[in-house]
Amino acid sequence: MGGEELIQLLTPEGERRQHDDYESTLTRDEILGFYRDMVIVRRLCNEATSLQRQGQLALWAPLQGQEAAQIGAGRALGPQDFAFPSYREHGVAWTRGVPPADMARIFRATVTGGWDPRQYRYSLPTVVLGDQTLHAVGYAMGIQRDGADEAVMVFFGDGASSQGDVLESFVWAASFQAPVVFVLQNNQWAISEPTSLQTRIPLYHRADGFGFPGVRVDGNDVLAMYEVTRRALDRARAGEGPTLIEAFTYRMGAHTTSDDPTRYRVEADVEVWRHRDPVERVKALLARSHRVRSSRFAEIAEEADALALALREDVLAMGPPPATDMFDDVYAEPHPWVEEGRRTLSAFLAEVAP
Amino acid sequence: MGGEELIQLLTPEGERRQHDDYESTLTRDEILGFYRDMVIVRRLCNEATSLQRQGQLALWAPLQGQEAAQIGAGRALGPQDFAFPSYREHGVAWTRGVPPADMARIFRATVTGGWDPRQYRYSLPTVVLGDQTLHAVGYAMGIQRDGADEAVMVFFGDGASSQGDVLESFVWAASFQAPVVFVLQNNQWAISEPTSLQTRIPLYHRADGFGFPGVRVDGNDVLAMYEVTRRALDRARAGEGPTLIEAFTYRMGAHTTSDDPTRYRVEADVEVWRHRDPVERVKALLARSHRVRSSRFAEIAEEADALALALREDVLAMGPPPATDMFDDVYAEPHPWVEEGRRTLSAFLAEVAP
Amino acid sequence: MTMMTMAKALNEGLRRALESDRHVLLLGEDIGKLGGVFRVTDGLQKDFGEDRVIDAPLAESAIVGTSVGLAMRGYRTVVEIQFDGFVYPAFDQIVSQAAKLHKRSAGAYTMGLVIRLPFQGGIGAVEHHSESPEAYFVHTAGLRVVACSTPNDAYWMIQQAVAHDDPVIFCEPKCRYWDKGEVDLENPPTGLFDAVVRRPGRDVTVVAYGSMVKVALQAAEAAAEEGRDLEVIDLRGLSPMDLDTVAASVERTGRLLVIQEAPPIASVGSEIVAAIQERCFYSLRAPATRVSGFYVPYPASKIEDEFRPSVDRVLWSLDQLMEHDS
Amino acid sequence: MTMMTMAKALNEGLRRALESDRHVLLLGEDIGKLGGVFRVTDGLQKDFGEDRVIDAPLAESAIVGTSVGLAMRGYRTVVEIQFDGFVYPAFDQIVSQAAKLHKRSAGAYTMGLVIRLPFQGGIGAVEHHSESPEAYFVHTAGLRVVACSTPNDAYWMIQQAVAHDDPVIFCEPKCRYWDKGEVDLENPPTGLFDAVVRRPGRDVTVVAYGSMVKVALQAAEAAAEEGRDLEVIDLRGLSPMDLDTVAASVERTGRLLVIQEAPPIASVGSEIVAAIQERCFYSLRAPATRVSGFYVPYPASKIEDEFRPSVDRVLWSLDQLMEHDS
Ligand SMILES: Cc1ncc(C[n+]2csc(CCOP(=O)(O)OP(=O)(O)O)c2C)c(N)n1
Ligand SMILES: Cc1ncc(C[n+]2csc(CCOP(=O)(O)OP(=O)(O)O)c2C)c(N)n1
Ligand SMILES: [Mg+2]
Ligand SMILES: [Mg+2]
Repeated sequence: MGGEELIQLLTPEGERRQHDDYESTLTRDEILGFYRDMVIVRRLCNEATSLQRQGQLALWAPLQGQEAAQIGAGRALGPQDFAFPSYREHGVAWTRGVPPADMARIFRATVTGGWDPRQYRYSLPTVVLGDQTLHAVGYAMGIQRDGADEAVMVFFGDGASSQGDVLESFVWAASFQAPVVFVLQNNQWAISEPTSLQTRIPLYHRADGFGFPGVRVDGNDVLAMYEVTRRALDRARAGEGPTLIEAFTYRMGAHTTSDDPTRYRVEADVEVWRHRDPVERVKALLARSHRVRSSRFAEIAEEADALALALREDVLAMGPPPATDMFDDVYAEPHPWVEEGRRTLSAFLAEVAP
Repeated sequence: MGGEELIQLLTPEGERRQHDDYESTLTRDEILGFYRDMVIVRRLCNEATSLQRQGQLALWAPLQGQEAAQIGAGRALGPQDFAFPSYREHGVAWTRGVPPADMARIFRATVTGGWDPRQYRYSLPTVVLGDQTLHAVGYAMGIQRDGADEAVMVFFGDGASSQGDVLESFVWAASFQAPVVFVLQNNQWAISEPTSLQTRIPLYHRADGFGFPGVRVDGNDVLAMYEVTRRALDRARAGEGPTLIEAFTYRMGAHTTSDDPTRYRVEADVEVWRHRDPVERVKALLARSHRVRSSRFAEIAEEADALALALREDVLAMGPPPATDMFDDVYAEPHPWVEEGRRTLSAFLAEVAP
Repeated sequence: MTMMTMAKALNEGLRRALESDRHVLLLGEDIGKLGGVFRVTDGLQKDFGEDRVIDAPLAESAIVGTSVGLAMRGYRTVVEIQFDGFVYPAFDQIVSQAAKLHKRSAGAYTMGLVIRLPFQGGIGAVEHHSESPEAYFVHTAGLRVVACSTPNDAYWMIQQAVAHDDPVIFCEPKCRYWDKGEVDLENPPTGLFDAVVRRPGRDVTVVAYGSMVKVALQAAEAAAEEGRDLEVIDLRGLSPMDLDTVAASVERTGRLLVIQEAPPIASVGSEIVAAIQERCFYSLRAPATRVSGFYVPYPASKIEDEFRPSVDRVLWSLDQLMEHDS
Repeated sequence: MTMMTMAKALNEGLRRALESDRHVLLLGEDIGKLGGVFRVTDGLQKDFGEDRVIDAPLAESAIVGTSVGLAMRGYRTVVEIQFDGFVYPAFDQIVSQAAKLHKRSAGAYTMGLVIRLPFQGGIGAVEHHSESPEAYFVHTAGLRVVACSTPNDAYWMIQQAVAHDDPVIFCEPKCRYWDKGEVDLENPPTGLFDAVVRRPGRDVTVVAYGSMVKVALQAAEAAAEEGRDLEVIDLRGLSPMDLDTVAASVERTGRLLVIQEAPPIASVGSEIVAAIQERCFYSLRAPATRVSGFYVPYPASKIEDEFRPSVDRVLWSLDQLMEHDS
């Protein structure tokens, strides 16, 4: 799976594995922290899925299977760095401190954003595939001009990798040696389309043709994800330019709650990946090599349950915004056509639907 | 120049050179034919430039320096193949049989096309950088569906190589194994921008990342261009998929007649490339190794002069189209808004400007 | 006559198009095994093969660009853009190539190409899934634009669009995909660009297309109870527009109300109003009026019902229109 | 007061913008050593360095997309799109990102971003070099759109646009780059979006922008000889539009003629006509009228003079307008 080139530091069985170039120096507590992160984001994600099933969210894009890719990369980010998600990176959002309720807001369809990106140094979900990669490169060019010791990380999928914007972002990142780390989560699917439709060779090779390094990491191995992305961020901050990291992983669930994967993939394939679960292997490592006791695992599960419950309560409490919210923040300065709309709608609501 | 990897079969001095993978089997007459092509297209190009200087053309995009790249590639095409130019491929147009006057039409600004692409199996100039690469892949997908023994060749520049459409065309060509040959004429400049702004590594490497072969050819060596493109077309027709050919060459003249290269490049650089002239090296080969006499060269020069004169006469005779030409062929079937425009303009012209 | 949903009617129409001409291809994201996110292409790949019903790599510019190339080769590709908001990466290929190549080639290239665009809102979706981009395409000479509003129209118009030699932007009101209606499998209702009077009336001419036809008809019913007799015209053709039908109606009613989901400014509604006030200047008894979405990005869908013209808002605007009497 | 060409005025305006704020950047193709194909950025890279006046790889989507990213970082990038017809590859980044990010971020991101668009025709160029794409952007909520018509406006408006916190599509009539005019280096003429009455008159309100302002003024002079007194309004702001100024004029004159190079359908002209007939319904003595380019792709430039509204065509349309008297 994933080929020879796959960087792996932790096997699906939870065994540490040597690698010529990368070594995990994480402490027991740090690994436990990652485990906790993964358990929590998975639990939150399950809660969100069930909230959607109950009609409380318009949609949800589950991250199941990709917890290690997201937590490893997210935790590698320094507080000074800035990251750009696609729409499935609830795990990364968690590492940036975005409150779970804010992650859910966009899926409750009460807003099109959800949080203040400046506060978390974490941008907003981008639905148009790949658009955010150019923002990331531009932001990174700003870092260069500020002479700041910061880097940018940007997430996109195997499907999005075919978009012109993503490929142009490679051109620009290379030309300007921008401090940006591209994290391509290859979860093997773009809705119903397998990765083989987007490419005939491993996607990390794309970087070769643009003149910067590309690597393929076991995206279900949080230790490897952490080390590889951390190294790439260091490189970026040191002025050595961009890196493409292909996190080889699997989308265990549906594309979104609107999707029906039984139409295009067989359960047996999914089953194979269940044995590579990113959370279980860390648990095995912690239990076996770091002697973490089951009570500690239970505590974490409880904490996750509590957070899920809080998420549920927060979501249920989210009322629709006032309709005239649509006129706010369209522009930074007043615009007469927007204000005309506000007046019209307000008058209508006042007269007809009070 | 061009690096280790450059495929060359004829040195700037006109000496044949061995190559492990490619061998020229061209006869004396074939080489002489290429020489004639190159002399003619250069002469036509000079005539067009002077026509522009005299106000007879709105613009001209000179091909000087790129004759070998274009004639080599153009002559490799079979009659059944189809080719897509950018806007500087007068040499390729010549090999497809497009009359010189028709090449000039678009630059006389009497039309936006110039010829019937079906007749020459050669598409129209495409001004929006890179757009034609997707048309080429689509056309090639059509060939696949027809089960036809044909291939497509598409031309674009080093500058255009940064466009999303070009990069998407690589994705598609690879995924569908389309019978298409990408000919990237790297003439070192995109108007005022050197190739180093588009890439830090040789452009033929781009193909690697998409999973199909890329090669760099001495674009000033018509023998190498011919062999390499011919091989790539054979591959395409045999169902082995796309190839990227980077023709490493130089734009000896201005970008177009509107351009002033003295603002961004020094004469000394151009001078270096004068010693690599694509036409002179073939002439040297023909004179030295194939004992072509100077009278034969003189005949060819005269033939070129005659064609240039004919071009001049044809251009001078090209009147503006009737203004109502703008309403023709906008749609295949009548459209009321177009017809309304036609009526308005006709009435205006009849009443006011007869 | 058969009852079916609009999604099914499109599916059947596409099936007939695929059957009738081997040069008809379908190209889009997830249109194969999945049958498209709206199941409009359900089962077609199974029946016509992967070479004719083609799952596309995720690149809209390439989807349209390769279709242009296929058109040059004589194919007729029906492109599915997954949602309206994802058509913009293909904008250059649409306006600079598909729209202009017939002209550029002096008629040599025929751009047999249909771009299916599930458009407009009303399904509670997240951003970019509810846009009304039709004005961009209507403004662009070289394209044709249509919008269907009933299963019967969907069934026939898609076949007419595929058979048409010009590039057609085919707008499908996604909130009506699941509405059922009678489909006449034998006879097409009328030409692809013809407007249809869905309800005759004397007092006001109401013009709508796509999703808003239903709103207009409901508003007309409600208005009838108040004694106002609305004529409802389903425009269908947006480029060209059948303005003769609209003008003939306005000459009788003296009043025009255009309903659209799109923002009002420089919109299809602007054009109808501008054109009709030119053609019917002396017949208009009140200013020609638009009821539109607002000049804001399509809002979070929790408040989309206030963005999209509703029956109530149409009636409210109608009241204002009726206050004029010149 | 200094005499200079519009190209020079823009150059000086950009220079002042670069001087006044280190966060101002210039980004575009060939804008460095070459100074842009119209020399608008001439000398600026030399004086402000390659980090602030940046030659871009040839990718318009990336030019706009990275500018959006720079805006997120607090930069204000002035993008040069080399010619109007090359803005379409960037359409998605403009309409789905630049236009919507302020809203999406609930005001957190400020899209300080100016997209300079040499637009309209009249320079005898080849295809894609003479387009009038303004309607696409005016239709798009979240963008602002302006067009300059004089060197003085160019000098000031570009600085105002750079200082503005919203994304501005800045349309420059390329056929006027070499026209000279007085520039007041001390005081701005008026606000960025204000319409300006360039010539007062009693009989007809003529609205124009960009290249067509000069045509309108010339037509007004010619008409004056025939005893017709035209009021010429230079619209300047296209989103927002200063319709108050237009409406006030039409209430006096009772007649409106809008001149634009763009095709007529769903255009800026459609909007002005639609809005004014709503606002001035009882004042209009004749239908509000457009004189436009035609609904065809911009033609080969040998015949562009017949495509673009000329003084003669404006006068001819004026005659028809004056025949109405209600
Ligand atoms: C430009 C664009 N086209 C189409 C879509 C519809 N769409 C949403 S997600 C998706 C699949 C994306 O796959 P991938 O990039 O692999 O990410 P994943 O969903 O697997 O995380 C598609 C086609 C979109 N959002 N944007
Ligand atoms: C999309 C687009 N952007 C910008 C331009 C303007 N332009 C015309 S040619 C050119 C340079 C192209 O360079 P290259 O691709 O290397 O081809 P060359 O001219 O060297 O043959 C530019 C920027 C264009 N035609 N299309
Ligand atoms: Mg994926
Ligand atoms: Mg070049």
